[in-house]
Amino acid sequence: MTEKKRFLITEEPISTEDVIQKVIRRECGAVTTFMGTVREFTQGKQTIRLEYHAYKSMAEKMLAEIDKEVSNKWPGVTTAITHRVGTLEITETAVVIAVSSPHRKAAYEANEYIIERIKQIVPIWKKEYWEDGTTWVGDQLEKVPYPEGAPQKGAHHG
Amino acid sequence: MTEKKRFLITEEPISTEDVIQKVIRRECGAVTTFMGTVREFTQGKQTIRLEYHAYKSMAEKMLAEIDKEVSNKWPGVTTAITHRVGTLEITETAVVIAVSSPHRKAAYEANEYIIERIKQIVPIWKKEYWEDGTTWVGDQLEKVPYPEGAPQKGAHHG
Amino acid sequence: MVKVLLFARLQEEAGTDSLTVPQSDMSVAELKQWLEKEYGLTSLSNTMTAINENYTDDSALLSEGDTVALIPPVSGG
Amino acid sequence: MVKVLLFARLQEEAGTDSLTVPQSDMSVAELKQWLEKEYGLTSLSNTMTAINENYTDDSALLSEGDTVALIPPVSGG
Repeated sequence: MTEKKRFLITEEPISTEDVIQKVIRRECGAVTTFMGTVREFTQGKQTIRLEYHAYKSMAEKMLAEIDKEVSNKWPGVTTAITHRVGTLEITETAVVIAVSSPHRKAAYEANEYIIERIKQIVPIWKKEYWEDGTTWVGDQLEKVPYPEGAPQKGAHHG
Repeated sequence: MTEKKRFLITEEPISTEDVIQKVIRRECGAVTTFMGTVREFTQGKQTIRLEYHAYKSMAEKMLAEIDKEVSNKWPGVTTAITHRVGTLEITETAVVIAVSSPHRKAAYEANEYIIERIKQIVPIWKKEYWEDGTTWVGDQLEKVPYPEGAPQKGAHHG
Repeated sequence: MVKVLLFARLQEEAGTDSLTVPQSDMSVAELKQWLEKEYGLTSLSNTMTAINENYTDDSALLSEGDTVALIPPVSGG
Repeated sequence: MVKVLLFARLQEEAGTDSLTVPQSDMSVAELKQWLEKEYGLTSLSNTMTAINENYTDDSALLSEGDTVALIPPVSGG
């Protein structure tokens, strides 16, 4: 059952192939995938490992919301997104986004749109473990509390 | 041995996972892949199957040339490209392009650049089998004989 | 009564992932002020809020039985 | 002597994937004219050419032992 969910938060390692299979269709000529992997160095600073936390039920719901946005912008595109939570080591995959489309332009554009939106509105948090401590990524920055496009009270999401 | 070649023309079905593994590195945070799959309908016309032919040795060489172009334009990016030849059925994968990069923007841009360049300069030909005949794709069109950027005599490729 | 869910830094500050607030007759802004005072949570003005898994804003009024999630800047992907 | 490789439509037109041309003292353009005459190949002016796997143009001169590939519009991907 779980394997068939197109929008999934999971504690298990992600199989890119499984995510791809969810979007393969006879009418598609192009499939793009994005994998976010754990990078060892960020601006010269060494990451030991990462920890991802999620508000699981809402995160899956927001991934489905992003899919709706994508379907409006790029009709005919199908998406599947799996995001992992828990502890991840260097080179492990945190997120896989697969997009299929009859033509390639939409497959690239929609895929990039999805990762941007995930970073804006999906309730998932990354904790970096450095040699000398930890950081909740994002939280240390001054950010606009409501990024553009975050659903507002009374909008169609309410 | 063959599995490790980053630029490969093969008659075997392509494992996307294998191509991805060739570009995974500790310094990367982003991996994009593109899969070109056999689409059943093109402008309302039904494809029964496809046949890809290649000038294998030169095609692999041109894929490596594209990699050099990519490394110049997006330093720090690693690529792997496998293109299948022979008979392909609907939904089968003709090409897989994997690009890894420390950051995602370059991974998307370089990946899209590669598929565009493959369609310009790599000696591979697609024959469409329709219900009522066959077409060598591309050849029926009036095309500029030398697409922009095809290496010229005396250039560094000569 | 409303249920409050805490994540990431806020979870660590509070030492728990959820709280129960006995009353519901207030706005999100008032709830945030109350949590800052009672639990020493910080930077709540910079925190997104969802009521029953829908993003909302500080002027929203709570209802009995709501689940309110305080959502620090997200960093998935 | 030069070896000529044919692909896709040209391979079907010629009924073979390669030809041997006894002389090499000519340009790519002259080779193309000769092939059109001798083998009935068509649209060669619209065909890219590679000598020893490097793209070249119609003015290039052939050398003894070269492998010349006639490359119709490609359609990989």
